[in-house]
Amino acid sequence: MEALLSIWRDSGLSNLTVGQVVMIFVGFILLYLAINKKFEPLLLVPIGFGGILANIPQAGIAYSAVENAFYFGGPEVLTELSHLLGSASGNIAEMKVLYADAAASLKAAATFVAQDNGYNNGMLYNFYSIAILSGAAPLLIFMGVGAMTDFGPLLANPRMMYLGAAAQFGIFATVIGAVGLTTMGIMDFSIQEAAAIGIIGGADGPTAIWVSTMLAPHLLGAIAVSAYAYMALVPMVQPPIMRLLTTERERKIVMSQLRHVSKREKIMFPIVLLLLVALLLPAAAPLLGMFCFGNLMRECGVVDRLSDTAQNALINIVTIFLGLSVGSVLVADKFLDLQTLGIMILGIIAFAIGTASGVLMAKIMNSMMGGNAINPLIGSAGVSAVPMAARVSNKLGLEANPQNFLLMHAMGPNVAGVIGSAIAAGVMIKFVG
Amino acid sequence: MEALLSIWRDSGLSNLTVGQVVMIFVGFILLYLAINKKFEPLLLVPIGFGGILANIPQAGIAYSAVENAFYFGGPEVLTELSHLLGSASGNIAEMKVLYADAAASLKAAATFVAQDNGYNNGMLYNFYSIAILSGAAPLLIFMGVGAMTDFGPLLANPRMMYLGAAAQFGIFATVIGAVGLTTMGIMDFSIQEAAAIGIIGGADGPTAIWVSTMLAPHLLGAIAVSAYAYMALVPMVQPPIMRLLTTERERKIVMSQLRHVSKREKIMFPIVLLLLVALLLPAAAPLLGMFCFGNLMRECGVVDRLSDTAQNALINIVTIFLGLSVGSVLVADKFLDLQTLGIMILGIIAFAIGTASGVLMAKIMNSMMGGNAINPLIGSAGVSAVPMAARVSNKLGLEANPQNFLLMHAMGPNVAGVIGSAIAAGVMIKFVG
Amino acid sequence: MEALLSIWRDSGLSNLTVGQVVMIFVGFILLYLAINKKFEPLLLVPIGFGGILANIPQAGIAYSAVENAFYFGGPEVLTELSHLLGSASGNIAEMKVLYADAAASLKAAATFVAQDNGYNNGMLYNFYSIAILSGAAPLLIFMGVGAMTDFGPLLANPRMMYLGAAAQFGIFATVIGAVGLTTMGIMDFSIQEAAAIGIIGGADGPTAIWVSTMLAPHLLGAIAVSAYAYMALVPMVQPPIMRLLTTERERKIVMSQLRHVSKREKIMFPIVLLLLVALLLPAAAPLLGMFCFGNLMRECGVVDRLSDTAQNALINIVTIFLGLSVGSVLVADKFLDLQTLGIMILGIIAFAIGTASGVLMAKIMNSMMGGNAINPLIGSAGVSAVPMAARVSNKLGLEANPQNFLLMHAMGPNVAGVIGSAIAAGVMIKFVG
Amino acid sequence: MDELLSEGLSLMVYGMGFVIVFLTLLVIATSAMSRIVMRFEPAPLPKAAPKAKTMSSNPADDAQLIAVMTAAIHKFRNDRKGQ
Amino acid sequence: MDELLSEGLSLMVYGMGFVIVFLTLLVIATSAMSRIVMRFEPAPLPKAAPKAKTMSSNPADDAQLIAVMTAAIHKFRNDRKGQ
Amino acid sequence: MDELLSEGLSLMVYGMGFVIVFLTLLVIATSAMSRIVMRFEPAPLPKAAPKAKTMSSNPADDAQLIAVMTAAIHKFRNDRKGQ
Ligand code: NA
Ligand code: NA
Ligand code: NA
Repeated sequence: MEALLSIWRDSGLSNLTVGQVVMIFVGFILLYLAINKKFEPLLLVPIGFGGILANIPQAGIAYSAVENAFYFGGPEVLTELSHLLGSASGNIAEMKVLYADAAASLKAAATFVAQDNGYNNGMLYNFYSIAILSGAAPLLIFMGVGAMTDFGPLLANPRMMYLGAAAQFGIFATVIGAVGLTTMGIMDFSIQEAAAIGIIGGADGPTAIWVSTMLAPHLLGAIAVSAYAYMALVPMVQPPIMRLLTTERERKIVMSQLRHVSKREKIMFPIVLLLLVALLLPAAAPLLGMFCFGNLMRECGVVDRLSDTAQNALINIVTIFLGLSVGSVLVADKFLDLQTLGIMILGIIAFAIGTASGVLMAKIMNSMMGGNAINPLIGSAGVSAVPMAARVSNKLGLEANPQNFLLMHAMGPNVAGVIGSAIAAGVMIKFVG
Repeated sequence: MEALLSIWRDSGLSNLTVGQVVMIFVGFILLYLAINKKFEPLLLVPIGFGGILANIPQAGIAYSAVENAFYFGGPEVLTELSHLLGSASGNIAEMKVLYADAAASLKAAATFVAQDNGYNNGMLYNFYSIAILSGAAPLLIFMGVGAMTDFGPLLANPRMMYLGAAAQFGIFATVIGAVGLTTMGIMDFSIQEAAAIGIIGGADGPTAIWVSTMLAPHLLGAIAVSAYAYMALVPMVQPPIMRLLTTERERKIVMSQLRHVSKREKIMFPIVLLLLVALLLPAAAPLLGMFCFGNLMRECGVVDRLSDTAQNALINIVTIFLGLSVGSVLVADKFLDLQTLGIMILGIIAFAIGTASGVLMAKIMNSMMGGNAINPLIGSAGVSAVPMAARVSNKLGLEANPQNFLLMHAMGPNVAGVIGSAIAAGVMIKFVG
Repeated sequence: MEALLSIWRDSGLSNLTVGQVVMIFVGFILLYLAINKKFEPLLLVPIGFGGILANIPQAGIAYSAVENAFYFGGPEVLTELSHLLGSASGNIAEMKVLYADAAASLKAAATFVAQDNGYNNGMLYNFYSIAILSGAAPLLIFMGVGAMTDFGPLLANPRMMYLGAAAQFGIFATVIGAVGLTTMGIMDFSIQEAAAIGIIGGADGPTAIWVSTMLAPHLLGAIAVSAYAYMALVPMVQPPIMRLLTTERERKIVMSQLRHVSKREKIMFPIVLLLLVALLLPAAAPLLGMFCFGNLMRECGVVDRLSDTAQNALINIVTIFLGLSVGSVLVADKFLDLQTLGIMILGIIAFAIGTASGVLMAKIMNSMMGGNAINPLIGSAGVSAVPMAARVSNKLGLEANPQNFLLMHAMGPNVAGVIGSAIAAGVMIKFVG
Repeated sequence: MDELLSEGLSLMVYGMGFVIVFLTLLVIATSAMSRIVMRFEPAPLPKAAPKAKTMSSNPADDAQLIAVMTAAIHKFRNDRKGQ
Repeated sequence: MDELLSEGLSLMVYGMGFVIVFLTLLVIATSAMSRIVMRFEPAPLPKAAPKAKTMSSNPADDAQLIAVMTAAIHKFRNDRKGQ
Repeated sequence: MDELLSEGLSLMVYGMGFVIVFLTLLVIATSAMSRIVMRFEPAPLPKAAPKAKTMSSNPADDAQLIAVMTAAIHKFRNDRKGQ
């Protein structure tokens, strides 16, 4: 009887909190969006599932050893931890704050106490430490993305870079938005948090995760989810803005065919980019360094087996762990917060402003270059969201003129946007990190 | 001359202990079974080879830094360690016991002492820490198995679940056997050890490894080897039991064709299963959670590249490390014990009882459902051992009636057995963990 | 304005040291050799790129947390570290020396201090710890190489083993060279350093990395780069030596066709080799153990999916991390040293002597066996550098006699050379490790 | 010792009981799920004739297919070398 | 609060400025690089007729191709089983 | 310094000696192993005519082969996209 009672007492059903129910529901929404609506499924399926796993009551899958001791420990271990952390009250909430602010050596001591009492890191917490806390996963994804990226269209017309630059205005406008909401007393974001939220407008998942790990790790879940969700929304968010800011005639502009780009140029490009980053903005060097490394492996032609692995087995493995790890921070007390709502709203604004900036910059460039060299529809691709944003440009181009294939022309600003937002990330880390 | 003597003094030949000879021989037997008899070669080749590597004298490949200091350290390091551990005698055997019982902080200090004296973790010990101590490898294998499993046949006829439940009786009967042997004074198993041994009857390698890591890590080698060896013996162990418990007429029963199962049902099943686990038995959530995650990746159809990687590159990499790590605990003082003999005997009994329970449950269900809806031969597949047990059911069905293809019907109880033993594992960890 | 100044102050351009410029240039030379000259690109592309990343000023990508605190820390963290390390002067150079010699527990404490002040391991340092400090990467590469190696030609004519033995003379002659240069006061190598340099002559990358990690980790960069660069130079270095030491008539010798080698012999060979290593030289057991494991997976025929993964996804992933990690030690203060020059010179001498020893041994064996059983050109393949050295033998054979295909005959000494240098590695670690 | 036995027995009773209860609930939940799914889903259409075959009846496609495959195999062979 | 706003504004000004300066330099560097590379490189030759097709016109090659592919597919299927 | 030289020399003597002894033992062990294996094994049968070719002479098989390959290639291409 006692045993049956204990099963019931420790079951999920009798321990479920409202927060967990809501977060499990959020996990299902992400799975629904990923599977039924095809919203960035490669990331949102693992994130959604990880979010559900993280919120299973009593399982502690997403907690560190010390957190598990806090939540499931008996009086002895809590007393021991409260002495260690210098908590007068012995209250768990107080201890969690003390632990979060503790020196690294004290954290290690608390972990030893938890382990001695039989509490260990949950599986998802281990994945989170290795994939995200170390910074490795976003960098390895960026290496794989580099190995998948063809810079040919950008090299054929390097001025497209300006479109990738302009679209980053969305990032910084959002920072101002977050700061403004705080000034007005509506939200409460620090400058670090504002910067991490802004990067959602960069439309680049790994960059957003990398920046928020460094500037605002407690917002990681909301930022990563927003970033991937909005990247998936690109085909819905961008077209109205693009139509609003362009005339029918502009949308009909047919661009001249891109010149042939030689193998050697493609090999040299990642090296030129790496050198510029090294000389001007070392803070962006890890991210763009790995990106250039992946791209060099792709283009150099002598390490195809490494390039293939970076594009397939390795990036897939890292994606699984990264997704589950991001999911592991989708816990109620971090996610169900007014901040998350603010992040969602600011994120979509960032996208809209980035799209508009790209289109307007394209119009400016067009008028400076005689008026019909550039179809302004490709400006929106500067936000990145490769290759979705470029496909949107292509689609709107075809709508205006069924012979107008803009895909290749839009790939230039599209990959420039990846570089642009990585540079923006470096600047933010440099200034407020 | 001195140098030659030293080579001889440190050679394997002059340091070989009887235990090592026996264990190397055990390693060769496992390789022989794997290669010549095709006994679960994917696991037994790495396990057998790891066992041989672990028993190479003087190499310390499977020892931690501290163990290496114990075995190969000079007087200074031993004195330092004996002071640290509070050993009065300075005797290595005493120090090993003290170290095993030491607090985590003391273990860390002893590791620092060993490293300062130039002793490091052996390669296999590193693999063991990462793959098994962290719990990661069995969970990742389970994710891959989930991505390989088709629940269609089970969904077409969910009552097959009862066969998967019944076959788990082998697990618990074996626990009683282990406990009984201890009560009779023949063996000496704790309840944790008995539970870990019982899970062999679950016929599922990763589950057995996961449970014994948590309940009886010192028995891991014997339990893992038994589990995989007996899974390979399924085609020999099951048929006589199945023939004994069924009549010729029963074996001839032709089952009606399974209904078509829609894609959407297959997508929903891992979610339903995950929710039930979350609500009722959080202790099983890591194992079944990863299983459901793998299965959802397979069925959802939008993350095929992740599913492929989980089924191929990732599971293969993890299998290599898991196998070598299990091999690394095949050392004489842990394996060459009366307990191992007990485990081997109890393991095979567990299989036999599980098989019989499955068949008998099928007969009961059959009589309850009118008498010829279920061929009792598929009951034995409830032990899991996917897909071998299902093939055995099919083979015996064809023997009785050459038109009687039971394979698909047996796959239902077969995959239900995987779920059943993971649930049994969760119950054991909950009750005695 | 302040912000602009800060960007400039922390930019790479204003912090670039001469050493970094030179090392970045070295990185480009390695990339050039890898991409344009096809010098072992699988390793030299990641090494070269890693070298560039490691020398980006202000980025600290290749530094540990403590090194980052040393280089970029403000006065508070430096004061704290100087107290901790017991540095009277508080001078960074002194602290670096104290830190390098500190006990492991003190190193851990310093790391905690660095982390508390916001300094973390750079990405490449993390890769270096996991791939190289742990010893894992060279062993996993060796496993993959084992899975790619066909011992058939060696088994068909086991006496070829002597050619693989003779060519290792290059290793030990180089040790004498390094020791001699030190005795003459020209260089300053310890016996450990001399041994690590000698192993370059083994013409086997992973073996060289593994040995230098254990005997002379501060020379790792120079040794690894030399080893891979000279392996690529085999087609230039060997032919003149081979022509010099053989007569036209010898080069024309046509060898009799190799006998058929059965599957079972191929399965038994890695086991026989493992047993011999276990009994005679446990120090070589990790390296040759993993090699034999890979080869057994290849030949046993029952674990093809593991063998494929070891030869493809796994070895490629490990190669990426190993290469970047080796690159991470290409920093000016370690690499731009007279020692590096000595290593480069001694390395090429080692190759030349190894080649000559192999050819001469082949001539001796030939005269002992009647005079035209062995074409001395295959002796040079004993240095290993699989399969390049064997191809060189074949090419010179075809030059002398267009019907004389030596490739298969040269593969025997070629793979024997891998075993020979692993044994030499074990002897060195045993004697001076 | 007696205590151990009773622990074992209760582990068996509660364990086996829990397994059966859990899988019964899973049967119920799965059946309910299937029923709901099937209500919202039309009967599966008869499968179209195998696409692959149709495709390969087009000689141009065939040639392209062969070309792609040749490239793939070539790559596969090259990958096997090296390292 | 005012301080936060001014921090945000300077982050925008310097950040956006830096992004534009950096990408401008990248345009210049890339264009210079392309020009240098093109000067040293001859115009690309017209691509030869697709090799793959030529190969497959040889019936012996075809047979071998089929053999290799069959083996590859066989392996692929086998790999899918097991574990 | 003299000590270093003598260390180096003894490393050479013992090292080279050990390598030769080890590989000699390996020659002996390998030869013995081969002899034992060959005694227990019949001479290898002449290889059957290549299976693959035989298989592909069956037109039904061919169609199936093409179907499988098409699917594989389709999958391969799709995998290249995404991420
Ligand atoms: Na962007
Ligand atoms: Na089971
Ligand atoms: Na060698």
